Amino acid sequence: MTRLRSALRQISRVTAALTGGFALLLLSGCNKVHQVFSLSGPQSTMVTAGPVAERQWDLFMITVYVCTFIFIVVGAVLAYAQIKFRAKSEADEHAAPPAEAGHGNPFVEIGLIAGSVALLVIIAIPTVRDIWYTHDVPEDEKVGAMDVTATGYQWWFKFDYPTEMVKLPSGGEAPLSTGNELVVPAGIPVRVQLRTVDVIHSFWIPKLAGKVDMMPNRGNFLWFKADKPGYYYGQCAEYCGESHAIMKFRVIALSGADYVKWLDNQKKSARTVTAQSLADEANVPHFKFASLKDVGRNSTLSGSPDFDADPFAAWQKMQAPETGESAQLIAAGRKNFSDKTCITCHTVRGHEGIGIAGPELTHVGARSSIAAGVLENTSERLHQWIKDPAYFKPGNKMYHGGYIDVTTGQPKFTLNDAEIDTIVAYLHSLK
Amino acid sequence: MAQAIAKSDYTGAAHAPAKPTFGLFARPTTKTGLVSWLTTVDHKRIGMLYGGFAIMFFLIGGLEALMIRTQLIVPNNRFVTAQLYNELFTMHGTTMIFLAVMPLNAAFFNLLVPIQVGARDVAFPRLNSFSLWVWVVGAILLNVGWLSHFSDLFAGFGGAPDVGWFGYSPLTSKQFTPDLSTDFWVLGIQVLGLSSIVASLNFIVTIINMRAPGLTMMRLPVFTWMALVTSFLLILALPAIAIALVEVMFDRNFGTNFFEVSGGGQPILWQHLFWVFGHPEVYILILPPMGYVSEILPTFSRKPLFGYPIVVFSGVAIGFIGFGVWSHHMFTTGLGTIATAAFALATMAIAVPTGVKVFNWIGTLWGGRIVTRVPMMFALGFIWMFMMGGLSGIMHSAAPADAQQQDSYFVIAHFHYVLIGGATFALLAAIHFWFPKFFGRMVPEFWGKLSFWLIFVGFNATFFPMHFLGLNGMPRRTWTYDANMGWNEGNLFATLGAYLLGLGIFTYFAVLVWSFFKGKPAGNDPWDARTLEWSIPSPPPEHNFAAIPTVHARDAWWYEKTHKEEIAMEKAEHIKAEESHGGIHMPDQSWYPILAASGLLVGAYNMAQFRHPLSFFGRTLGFDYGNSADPLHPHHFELGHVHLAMTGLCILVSACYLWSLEGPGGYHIHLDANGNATESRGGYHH
Amino acid sequence: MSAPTTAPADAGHHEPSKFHYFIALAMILAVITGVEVVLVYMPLAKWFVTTALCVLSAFKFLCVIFIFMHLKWDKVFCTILFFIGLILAGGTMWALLHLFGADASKPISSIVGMLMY
Amino acid sequence: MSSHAAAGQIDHHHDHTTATGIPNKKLLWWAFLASDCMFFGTLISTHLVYRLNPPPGNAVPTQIFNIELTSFSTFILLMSSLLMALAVNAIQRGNVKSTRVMLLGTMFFGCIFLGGQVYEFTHFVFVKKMTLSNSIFGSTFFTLTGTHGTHVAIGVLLLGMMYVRTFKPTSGNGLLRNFAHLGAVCVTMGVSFIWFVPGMIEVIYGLPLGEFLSHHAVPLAVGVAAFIAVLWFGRTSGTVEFGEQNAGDVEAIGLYWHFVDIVWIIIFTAVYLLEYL
Ligand code: HEA
Ligand code: HEA
Ligand code: HEC
Ligand code: CUA
Ligand SMILES: [Cu+2]
Repeated sequence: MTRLRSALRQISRVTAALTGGFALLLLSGCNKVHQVFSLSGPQSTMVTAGPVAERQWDLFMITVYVCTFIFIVVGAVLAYAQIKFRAKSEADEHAAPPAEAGHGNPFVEIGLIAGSVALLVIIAIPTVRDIWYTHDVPEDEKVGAMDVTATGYQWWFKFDYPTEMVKLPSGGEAPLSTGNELVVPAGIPVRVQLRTVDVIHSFWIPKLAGKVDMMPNRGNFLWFKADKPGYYYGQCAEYCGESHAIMKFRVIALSGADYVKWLDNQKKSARTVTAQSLADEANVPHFKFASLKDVGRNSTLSGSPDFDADPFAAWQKMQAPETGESAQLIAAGRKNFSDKTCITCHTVRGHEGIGIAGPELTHVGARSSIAAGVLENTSERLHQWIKDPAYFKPGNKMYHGGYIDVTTGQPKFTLNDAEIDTIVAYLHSLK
Repeated sequence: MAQAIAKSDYTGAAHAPAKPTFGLFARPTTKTGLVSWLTTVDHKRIGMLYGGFAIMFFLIGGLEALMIRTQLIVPNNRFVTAQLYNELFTMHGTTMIFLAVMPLNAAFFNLLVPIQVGARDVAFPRLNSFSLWVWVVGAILLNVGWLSHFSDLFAGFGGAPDVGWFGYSPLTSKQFTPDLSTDFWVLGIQVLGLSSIVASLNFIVTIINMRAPGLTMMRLPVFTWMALVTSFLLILALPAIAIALVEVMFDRNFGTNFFEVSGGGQPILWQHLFWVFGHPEVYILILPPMGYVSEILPTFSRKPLFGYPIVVFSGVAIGFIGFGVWSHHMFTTGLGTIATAAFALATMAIAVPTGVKVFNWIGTLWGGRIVTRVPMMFALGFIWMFMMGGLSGIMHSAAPADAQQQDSYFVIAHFHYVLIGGATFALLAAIHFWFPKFFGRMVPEFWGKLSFWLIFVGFNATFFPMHFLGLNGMPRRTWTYDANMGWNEGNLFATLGAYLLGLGIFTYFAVLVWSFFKGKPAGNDPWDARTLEWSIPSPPPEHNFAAIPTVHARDAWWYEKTHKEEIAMEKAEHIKAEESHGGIHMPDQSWYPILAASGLLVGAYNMAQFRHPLSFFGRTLGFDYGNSADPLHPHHFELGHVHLAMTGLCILVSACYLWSLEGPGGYHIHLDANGNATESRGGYHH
Repeated sequence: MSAPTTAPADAGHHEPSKFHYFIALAMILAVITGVEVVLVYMPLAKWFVTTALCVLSAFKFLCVIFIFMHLKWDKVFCTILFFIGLILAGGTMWALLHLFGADASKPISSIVGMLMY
Repeated sequence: MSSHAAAGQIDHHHDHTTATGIPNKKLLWWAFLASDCMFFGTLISTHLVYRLNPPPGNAVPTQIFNIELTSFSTFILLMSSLLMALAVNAIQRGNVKSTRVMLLGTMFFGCIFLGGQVYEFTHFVFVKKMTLSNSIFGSTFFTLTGTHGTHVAIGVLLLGMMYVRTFKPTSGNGLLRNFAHLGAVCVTMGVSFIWFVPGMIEVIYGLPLGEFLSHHAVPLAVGVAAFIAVLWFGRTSGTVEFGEQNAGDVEAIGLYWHFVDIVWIIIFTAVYLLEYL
């Protein structure tokens, strides 16, 4: 009995030491260590921005508490045993083993099993509760909830608003459609229908909700709600082929009024810039394009420091037409866009583009990213993308199929820098 | 009793017939040289071959891992292309699981099980040799695609497999991966599965039927118990993936619609079938390591294993429950609430029997005298690291939380903790522990300990930060990442850790190589251990035991050491009885297993590409492949891979038939008073 | 077994013949199969026929393994061994059918996705 | 074992040379059959899963099946199991002659079953237009029943090998003769289930006999020749190295054969009969 008590005392001492050491490590660590273990990136699951992600994080933390508790207790006993019962002498090392191991105390065994079960129940109850909560929009919020459809393509996302119909120039109506940037109202539950046209993708916005897969032939969905307006990063989370790693997207949550304004603009056909419509035609901007060689290890492709400082503000700024637009350049771009067969894959509602193999570009100028979140939508980056899509997205279908004929392997057309400049001007005019 | 032994009962093979009635290839009798290794049926040699190949693939898989880590060392890195990166992680996962850890376990089954049950070989020695060579065939098929990176002659292979280690359909469909690499992946895994099933059937029979007198099931060493449970898991789990692979193969080559959405197929079925295999598979990887640890801890605590029956029972329970939790890999696939909840709870339940094992290991240490030799350090490291990995597994089992963790680096951290901190640590412990037994030399303590610390520190530096990378939203299978995601430092740290880990692994194996040549000679029983393999010389003679032991207690060798006279008398009697019945009966070598396996190689290699024109070093042979535009004869073959595949099948079937006619064969070993062996052949019968 | 021998056909004790036993069983199996086929066409409740079919084929199944395959006369361990596989296979089938029978699992295969390049 | 054999008492339910008393081979087969349960469990699951969720335009099973023929096949397979059991019974009593007859009978019934399947498959493909690839039902049905058929075919091959094995002479190397014998058996069986049995079924369903004979004259002639060769090889001659001590081998194949039979019992109910409800 006394032996047991002294053992217990020592165990608690070791426990304390371990916990202390662990805490110290976390608190004191130098800056680098702190960064290694930091959790504040744009895709952090800890910095939650909606109830679904919050529930998921809270549940995760329950498992962390329980498991850390187990680790510390079991670890302390183990550490104690390792230290206390180490062989202390040569003789110890060759000590004759006892004949019987003892079958242990059945009460201890059963107690440990019961204890394990009890600890698991602590995890199990919120798990089951949250399975139902995260599955679908809660009953009382269903009325106001909004529906969108997200469709995965190798390697980009298409978003449709089934309740927002737009008039097609050819007559008829179709749901509003956009690509790679999902804009939703904040404070309202959003139910996303998940579809795919090819392989499995997974729809994940870490700060808003955990992922659900886009399974071929299955009608999956998820829901989330953004507490506040903001700019959130999303990512395809199921391996889907060559460019899976860079199949990203963005979610922008807007206040009610902003959202309505955005919708109104989106429903309009593509903006047409003519000399008349331009108040002051400024001098033709001279783009200085960074060559592809400059895309080095340390360049940040998807966000310049300015952009990253406040992506939401940057996005808002994109909504207004750029200063310094040139009607001539834009018109030339529009022509190139159709001459170089871009229109066969991209829709520009109201203009020539009618293709559906690539993302809608009707309002591409108002998007903050291109190529499914890989590049920031600046003139330089857009130019680089059009110049060599395969460089940024190996295997992408725009290059293979658009620029390079898949069957023959021969280039279909070439673009020189000047032509690309005009296309960039055109695309950026599409606000 | 002696009577029973005399009938060579525990070798499982019958006496040699008077003369072989049917024989095409005479059974080789040479004991040295290449032929002796190719035709060997000796479980120890087969085990060494398994082990050698597995370690080679472990290093290759590790090299692939280092390339992965190098690519991720800084953001927007272009060290490898996206395509190559995808091949690297696919082959890294596949290699580590199917070509490193599984065969290393198979190596230990081979080396230890027959000795631990007191037998002279496995129940079906030639079948054992067949499993080995079939495994080699599978390994070749999986890796043959790499050739296309080295020579344009093989460009047709389209690189190594790149569909991820669980090859989710529809990515494996002809539409998305038209090249041959996926076909080789499908057939490679299929062939490896065949090898494992055959080997497992053999071990089930060996363990159940070939136990020495007195060795009841509840006296079996825990390792042997775990080998038994693992073998059962293998024969019951592999069929699911075998059928699923057949379905993929049919989809790719015969236009079926199992996973083709356009024909009404449901790709999710692949996931279910894969994980029906895949989850038991992770226990297939970890149960044998739990066995090694259960052997090593008591030895170095100088105390029998605590709670033996419970440890055994919990191993069986883990294996059994493991069949009911597969969908925890599919929490994000939209299973619906009820199924998700059911699988989440079942998954949590596994923590209980696993915990029981951990508690009993600690119970074994408790009150012992812990000698921290190198194997013990790895075994203790195993408990610590496995516990961490297991606990992060429990975090995954909370399904809603897993929606954030699934397919992120958090999973990578979880499973490397159980696979390296668990399985690999235990394997490194086992290699170090049994090295003296099978090579007769000791590994120097200092270098062993150094490698332990390098590996331990390197491992934690690599994988501990990955938890945080995962929580910070880094998805797995990420070829490259942008600099503004907050993952730069974590990845840099992990990569440096991986280099340290690589250095540790390198040290570990370099020291083994050194010891093989220069190590201090080890006696029969350098660790003062407990089980039967330590009662025989190091390295063990071909026939294992001069006398089949009679087992009186759980730790049979500890018992023998304390009851020397009793045992000596028993043994003398057994030897006499056996000699009076013709001596020690040993199985004969045979050509047919490797011949059959080579037929399988020819068959599977050609089967994989049978819709492709036959080519030889990049040149299509002059046969018209047919006119696929002609709807009536879409596939019109001249001489093609089909014919070669059929030839392979014929070789396989004929070799098996001749094998069955070969008769049991065998020869006898006679030991004189000094233990010197002479051999005799023919129908020796007194 | 060492020297090849042909056992003299009449020597010593023999396995008692189960000839009539086997014939009787075969007849029973044939009759049950007949009943099954007829049952399908009977104007009976669907659940009843389904249950009856399952019970009857399970019965046939057990008869064959226990009598034709000698399980009845062999060591129980053989029975255990086989039933491990049987039960796991049955359980997996049961689970899969339920997983795919659930509402969450209805496929949307009618709409064939347009595949584009 | 030999000592028992000499005394004429082989205990077919207890092998003294193993720890459990179960012969190694028997244990191996039972373990394999446990594994095979999972193989067929997976196949049947695949089939039923897609029956639960058929895509539009799937084949309609009841319009395709021919339940009389399948019932007959089922009956034949059950009877082959009987013959197999009798073969084991005979060898356990040391009766080699009767064993041979029963083995041949089992093989022949197996061939009738296979022939029925060949007929069924060709009928489904060419008349009912259901192929392996044109509907998911076709994919799962052909794969499941095809795998079962392959098992039966392998069973027939194994039985053929065992049958030929019963002629292994006590002295002399009869390898060539053995091969020729096995070849003749294989050809006979192959012709009977690929041409003869399906043809006879056609005849029953109304194909004139003469037309059938003239259509397949060559293979049928080869089959008859092979059959004569089988009879010729099967003349009794000298002593053979086969007897009661080989009961274990015959029993092992028997286990396999019966297993294939019980799988069919399940398939018959789950794949065929339930469709008619
Ligand atoms: C050796 C291999 C191994 C082992 C042993 C385990 C063990 C466990 N694993 Fe792991 N797992 C993998 C290998 C392994 N896993 C792999 C390779 C993958 C990824 C596959 C892929 O996607 O590529 C994976 C993925 C994986 C997932 C899916 C994650 C995802 O993709 O979303 C889940 C989810 O539940 C999971 C859970 C578990 C659990 C609960 C255990 C349990 O068995 C752990 C039990 C152990 C303990 C709990 C610790 C000791 C116990 C105690 C000290 C007692 C007290 C404890 C409690 C009461 C909690 N694992
Ligand atoms: C038992 C299994 C096992 C083992 C031991 C390892 C070992 C390691 N693994 Fe891996 N790993 C998996 C199983 C395993 N892994 C699986 C299943 C996946 C998932 C795959 C998928 O997604 O499909 C994976 C994925 C995976 C990833 C994620 C890739 C991605 O998703 O993008 C990473 C990244 O860091 C990684 C790293 C490592 C490292 C650094 C090691 C290190 O421990 C390696 C240590 C060994 C060495 C460093 C070798 C040292 C040798 C030398 C230096 C000499 C070389 C010389 C010659 C060859 C002659 N592994
Ligand atoms: C063969 C079809 C095809 C052609 C032709 C094509 N594209 Fe694309 N385009 C795509 C696809 C597919 C994507 C999505 C690529 C990805 O992110 O993986 C895309 C993406 C883009 C994007 C980024 C859109 C976004 O929202 O991220 C722009 C801009 C673009 N294309 C412009 C062009 C221009 C300019 C041309 C003509 C010179 C062109 N495309 C020709 C298929 C095509
Ligand atoms: Cu889409 Cu990954
Ligand atoms: Cu698992």
